Amino acid sequence: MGAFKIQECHLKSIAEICTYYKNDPGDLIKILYSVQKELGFLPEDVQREVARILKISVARVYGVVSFYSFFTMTPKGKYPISVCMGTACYVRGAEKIVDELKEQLKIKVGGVTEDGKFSLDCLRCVGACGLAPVMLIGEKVYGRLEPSLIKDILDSYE
Amino acid sequence: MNKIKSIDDLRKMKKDLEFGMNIREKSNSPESLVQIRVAMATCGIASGAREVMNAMIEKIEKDKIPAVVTQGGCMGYCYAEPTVEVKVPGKDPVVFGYVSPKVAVEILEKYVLNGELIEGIIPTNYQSINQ
Amino acid sequence: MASYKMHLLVCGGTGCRASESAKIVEELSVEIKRVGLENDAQVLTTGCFGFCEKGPIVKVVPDNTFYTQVKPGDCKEIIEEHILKGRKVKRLLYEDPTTKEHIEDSKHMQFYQKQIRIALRNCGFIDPENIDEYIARDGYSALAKVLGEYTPQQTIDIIKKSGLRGRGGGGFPTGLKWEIASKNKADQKYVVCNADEGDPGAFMDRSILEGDPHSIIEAMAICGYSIGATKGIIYIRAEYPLAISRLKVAGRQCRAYGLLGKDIMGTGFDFELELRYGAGAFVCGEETALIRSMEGFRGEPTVKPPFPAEKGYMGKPTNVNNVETFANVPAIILKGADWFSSIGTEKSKGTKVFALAGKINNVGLIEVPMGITLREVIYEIGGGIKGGKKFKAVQTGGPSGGCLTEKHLDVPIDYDNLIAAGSMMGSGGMIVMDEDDCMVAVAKFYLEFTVEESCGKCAPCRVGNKRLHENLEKICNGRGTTEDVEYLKNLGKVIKDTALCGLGQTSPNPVLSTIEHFYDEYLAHVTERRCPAGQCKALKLYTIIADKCTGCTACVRACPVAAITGEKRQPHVIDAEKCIRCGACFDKCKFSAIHVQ
Amino acid sequence: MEKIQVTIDNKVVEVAKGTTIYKAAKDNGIDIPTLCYLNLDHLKIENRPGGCRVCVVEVEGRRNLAPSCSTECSDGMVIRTHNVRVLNARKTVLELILSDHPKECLICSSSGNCDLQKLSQKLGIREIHAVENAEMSTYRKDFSPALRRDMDKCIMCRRCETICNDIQTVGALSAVNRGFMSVVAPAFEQDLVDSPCTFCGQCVAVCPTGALTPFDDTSKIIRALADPQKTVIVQTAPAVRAALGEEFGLQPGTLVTGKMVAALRQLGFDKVFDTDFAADLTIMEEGTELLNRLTKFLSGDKSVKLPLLTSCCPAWVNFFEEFYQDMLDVPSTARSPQQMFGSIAKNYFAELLKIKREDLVVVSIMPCLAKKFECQREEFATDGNPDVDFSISTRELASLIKSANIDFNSLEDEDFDRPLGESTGAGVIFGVTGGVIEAAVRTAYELYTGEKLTKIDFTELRGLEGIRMATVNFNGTQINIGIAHQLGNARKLLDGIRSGMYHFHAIEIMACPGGCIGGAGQPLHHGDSNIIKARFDAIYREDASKTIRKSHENPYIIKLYEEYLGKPMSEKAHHLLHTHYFKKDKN
Repeated sequence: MGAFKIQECHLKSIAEICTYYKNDPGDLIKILYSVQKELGFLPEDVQREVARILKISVARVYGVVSFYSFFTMTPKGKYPISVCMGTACYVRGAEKIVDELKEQLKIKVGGVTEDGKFSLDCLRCVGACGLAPVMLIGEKVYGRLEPSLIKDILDSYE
Repeated sequence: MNKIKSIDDLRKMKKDLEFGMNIREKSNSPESLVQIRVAMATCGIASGAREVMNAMIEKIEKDKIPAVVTQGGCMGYCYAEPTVEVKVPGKDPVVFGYVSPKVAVEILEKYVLNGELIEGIIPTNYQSINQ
Repeated sequence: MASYKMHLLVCGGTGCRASESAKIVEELSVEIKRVGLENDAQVLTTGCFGFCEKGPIVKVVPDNTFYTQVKPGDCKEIIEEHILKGRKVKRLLYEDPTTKEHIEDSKHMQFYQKQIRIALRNCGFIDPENIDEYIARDGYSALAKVLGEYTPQQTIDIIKKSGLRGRGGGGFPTGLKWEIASKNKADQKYVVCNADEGDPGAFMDRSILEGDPHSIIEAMAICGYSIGATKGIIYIRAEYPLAISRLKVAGRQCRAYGLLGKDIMGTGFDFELELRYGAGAFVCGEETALIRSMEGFRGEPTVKPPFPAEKGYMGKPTNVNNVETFANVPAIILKGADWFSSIGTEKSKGTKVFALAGKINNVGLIEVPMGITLREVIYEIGGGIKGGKKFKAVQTGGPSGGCLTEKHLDVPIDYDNLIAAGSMMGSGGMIVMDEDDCMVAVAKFYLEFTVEESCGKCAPCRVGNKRLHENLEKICNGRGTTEDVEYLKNLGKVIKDTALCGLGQTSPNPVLSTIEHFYDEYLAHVTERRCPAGQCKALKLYTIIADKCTGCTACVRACPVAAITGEKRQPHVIDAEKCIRCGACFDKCKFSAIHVQ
Repeated sequence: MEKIQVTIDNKVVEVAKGTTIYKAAKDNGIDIPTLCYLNLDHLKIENRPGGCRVCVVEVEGRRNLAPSCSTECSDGMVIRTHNVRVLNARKTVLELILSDHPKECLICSSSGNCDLQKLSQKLGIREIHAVENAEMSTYRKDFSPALRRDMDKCIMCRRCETICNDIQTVGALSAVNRGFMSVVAPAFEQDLVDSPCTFCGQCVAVCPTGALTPFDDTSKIIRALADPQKTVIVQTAPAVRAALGEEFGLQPGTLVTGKMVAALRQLGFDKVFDTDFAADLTIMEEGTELLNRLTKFLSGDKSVKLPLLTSCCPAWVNFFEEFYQDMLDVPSTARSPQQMFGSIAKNYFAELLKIKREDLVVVSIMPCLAKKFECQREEFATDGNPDVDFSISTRELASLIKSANIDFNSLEDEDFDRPLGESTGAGVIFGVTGGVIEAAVRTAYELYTGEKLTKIDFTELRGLEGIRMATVNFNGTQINIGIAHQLGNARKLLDGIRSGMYHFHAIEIMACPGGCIGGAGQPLHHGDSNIIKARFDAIYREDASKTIRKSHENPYIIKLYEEYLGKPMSEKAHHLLHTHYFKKDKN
């Protein structure tokens, strides 16, 4: 994956999103949320563009982006995997699931596989404590996990 | 959708709508209601249990009788189908046999509302609702 | 509405949806049509029933049949047997873990017996995407009552009299909070609903928003009327897509009915509602941080005073309550302050929703009266400890709380008793631990969370929690000393004493309370280099019991670091130096020949 | 004002309602330590994040300790500032901060000037409890021509962030990341040179540790002085003489012009000149430019851009090149005094000495860090040889003097060399906010009206208010003047002009609080704005003591024009003394 080059179409969608929120810096988080939803991540140039439109400093935008764990400056995998690290999942063995995923994917938490297929992250409670331990692949929730189930689940993504 | 223009509008609307929630509301506190169970096994259905149940539900809704109708499996009185078990709070359950829609309404009017016994009671000494 | 004789309620909460509950709704509808009962039985998606352990749940009313772990493939049988023929599908009924009996009726499930549902009154009962069902259950009647009959001050007085306290953690009296905001004069005020639930292991707010979004909107409008605010903002975690979508639907319905907007119900009261997203920062649960975040900044707490009630969002008086607090409000208005205050203990009125999780049989969301004991919650509602293990502790209050032990089992749960026991109510996470959980590791887990979530603004939290965590790690790795435990105690106290916001001021609680209640366990780690629960990897010692070893070499093949050697068919040995304590050999051995110390 | 009673350390005191515990204590002789709190009353600068937690005190009846900087006194409050609980907490918190701070005080450039070091001494920290190999938060170091960022030493007091955003409105810095790794940095933690930073250096001026320090050029000066091939001359900015003494224990506001000159000679500079001379030259050029524009404007020429903005302040130049690109033709094209001096030195003076410009080294002593950046701008070099070779700050000069074993306080006063050392009172007041415009008015008035001023002091232009406006009567012609110091105030003024709210003929802007006297190269004020006020008064004292107080009366300036430049704004003057501006796009 090469460095991200901002394209005309990106500029257009960023501008549209900002306009929708009336270019109000008070809506910065919502704007970044929408832009990330559109582009998948928030690379430098995108943050610069948002700052330019909202007439605020890039430093402030970056300060916000780097504060909230929801925002990312690196693209996620095609199938982003998030393992719930809530207490319920923790006491029911979420760590082992993470270890297994790291082993299978050969990446660290926060990383993306070389082919860009999977990325691995941990997140706070998803609130499916009854199914603990839980992980999400995209929006799909996998519950009652055991390390031995991981390989088959990953293999089902082709 | 129409705007709710006044507080009375809302009250009226609630009145119209609560009807649809009735059976759920009733399920919340079955012990304080007359519980009616219609046997709905194959034999019961074949002898018209569904019509009996419908008739009872309609009557209950129309007259706002504090009763809830549920369906049950075969009670073992296949000879007397359709059968209906009625449990009035504080009393022992009573099972009626050979219930037709007409008798069903009668059960509600006489037994449930006025405590009069009517014909068709099957003597039982076991099995009641929620045992 | 058609006159249905039966309703099939399918849980549409996040947990059950993860197990294909949407597909179940679809299948049930298809089957009902197939047997021609579409005019008799209706299938509805509702909010969470709370019994997440056994989801997906399908509940049939009026007979209160409670089907658990339903799969789409089971739908045909449910319809044909139960709905058509009145025969309940026994294998799907909930099985009592002790008596092994199938329970036909949810009213008879221990899980529900001690619960009183006020905040969760509509969860699992109505279709959250249908405003009519909410109205049918007295929805917006509380708002109507307030607008029609009470002055703002009278409304505040009712809430004050009810004794309702903030359910988000601190337990500040809600009525008083409203009163302060109402007394500050301003051209614009705001009502904010804090839905940035973040305690790992607590999900009641999400459940309420998913299962009963209108109750929050109604309560916010009531609050707005009381304090003189015409704008409401719900600050909700972006990771809660379902709750967001349900709120959006509810908002649209309200606008269509004129329950939001100008001149609500012809009373001249205006109220508008907006959503803001939290983007993954636990500290934003702290109200000043939340307000910073709503303004588009880093969610760092600010010094109080000024309190949000004086200078909050955009510098205007702002009242912030959490979801569960708001969910109680309409019920209090309709049923009266006396009704509400008749439930609970002297200083903690009403009920509290807990997310029961961990090593317990019935994981789920429960709402119980204040004053219930832990024993009732764990052994009656929760069905006891999973796998018949021994109860060790229960952690309440999430990363801000502490651990309660055996000796607290009969303490009535309320705000003050929990604090006295070294924990706190927090948002209501209740994680049950058994003998296999190492309390040092549990403290470390929470500190890891706090370190991750600290905003970095004040030194005690930014650096102090990091140092606490490092110390705990050292102890778990078998390198700790008794001085380290003493250091943890002093540092923990100082952090509590000096940190800027609620997150920092409570972050050492998991450490301090485990040191207090499980000092022996800390000592075992630092003096004997032993983890009594056998959880701390570095303190485990794997050996092979020669008598039991058959020399099958299964462990040799499983060992990732070639630490096991030996002749075939002869007892093997583990080289403790090489062993990385992964436990692979233990899992593989068929002869229980691996001993773990 | 309503009074309330509080008890601080067993002493009952009366304070005004709304007073913080910190202030109440301070007013009663109890100095509660703090690392993040900063309050410069005279300049309306306040930083109160409540983040360092060092100023905590015990308040009776309160569950936890209270941050004294942000807790208001209430009637009957009982406060203890140094009991065991407080001292243990304060010490533990400080230990925590130190546990994430490099222990290289011996060689840190802030050593001796560091608030953290002083506090550590005050509290007698002798060991730091933490696990061995406790993790430290470390960051990439960033060297710009003007300042160094070594954020390993950052304690997150946020003063720099407040200054950069709220006061200067530059927005180069923001808190970034979260938790243990949070730090104040430019966007993407990139280098300052790639950010909209103006190098005003005010972040350095308030940094309580060695995280933000000036780029140190002293070793280059020592090397140049030691080089027999080089003629090394020095120019000293007006504000330096009003502050240098502080570094040698003299009272703030002590003027040390003569001692400074003597010290520079002892250091080995071949000639000791004065930037004030160049300031007078600036007035000739800028004043003439103002008069030209004004005359055309008053005669109805619509193509003329007014107001004229001063251009002496390099941070201000950087600021408008970044943020007011549509107004690049408004500021005066006159170079700053430092650069005018450099240009005259490397051309006129080198010719006088008959040496090559490469063999002449021009050093400037500046109260300013942006000057380090300015002298490296490409347009101020000929064939790669800069007009000003090195710019060092007041503090760097002090350290040079100290390292050369010069007993500064016992030096006899000496005078500047000629010709570039002669200056007027007008040149001196360049060092304070309002000074440049007052100097310009003194000259412009006489040139415009052809009359002698009866009153040289334009007190209406003086003061420490952030934005000031005044009208000066040029014999019936009303000249509207705007003055701003600190870039946030400049922004307000400029936005007002852009929107048509203000109509000025001339505007003076300085980036630093109080003007150059509050520059980031000056001795550190450690949060005491009285120091800035004292320097402010000193500058006007120096002006009043001068016999010549109008730039156009400086005999050496007159001579320079006669012998070399011709007239102000002549072609030669234009070539040597004027510049042009560039668009920057770093935000």
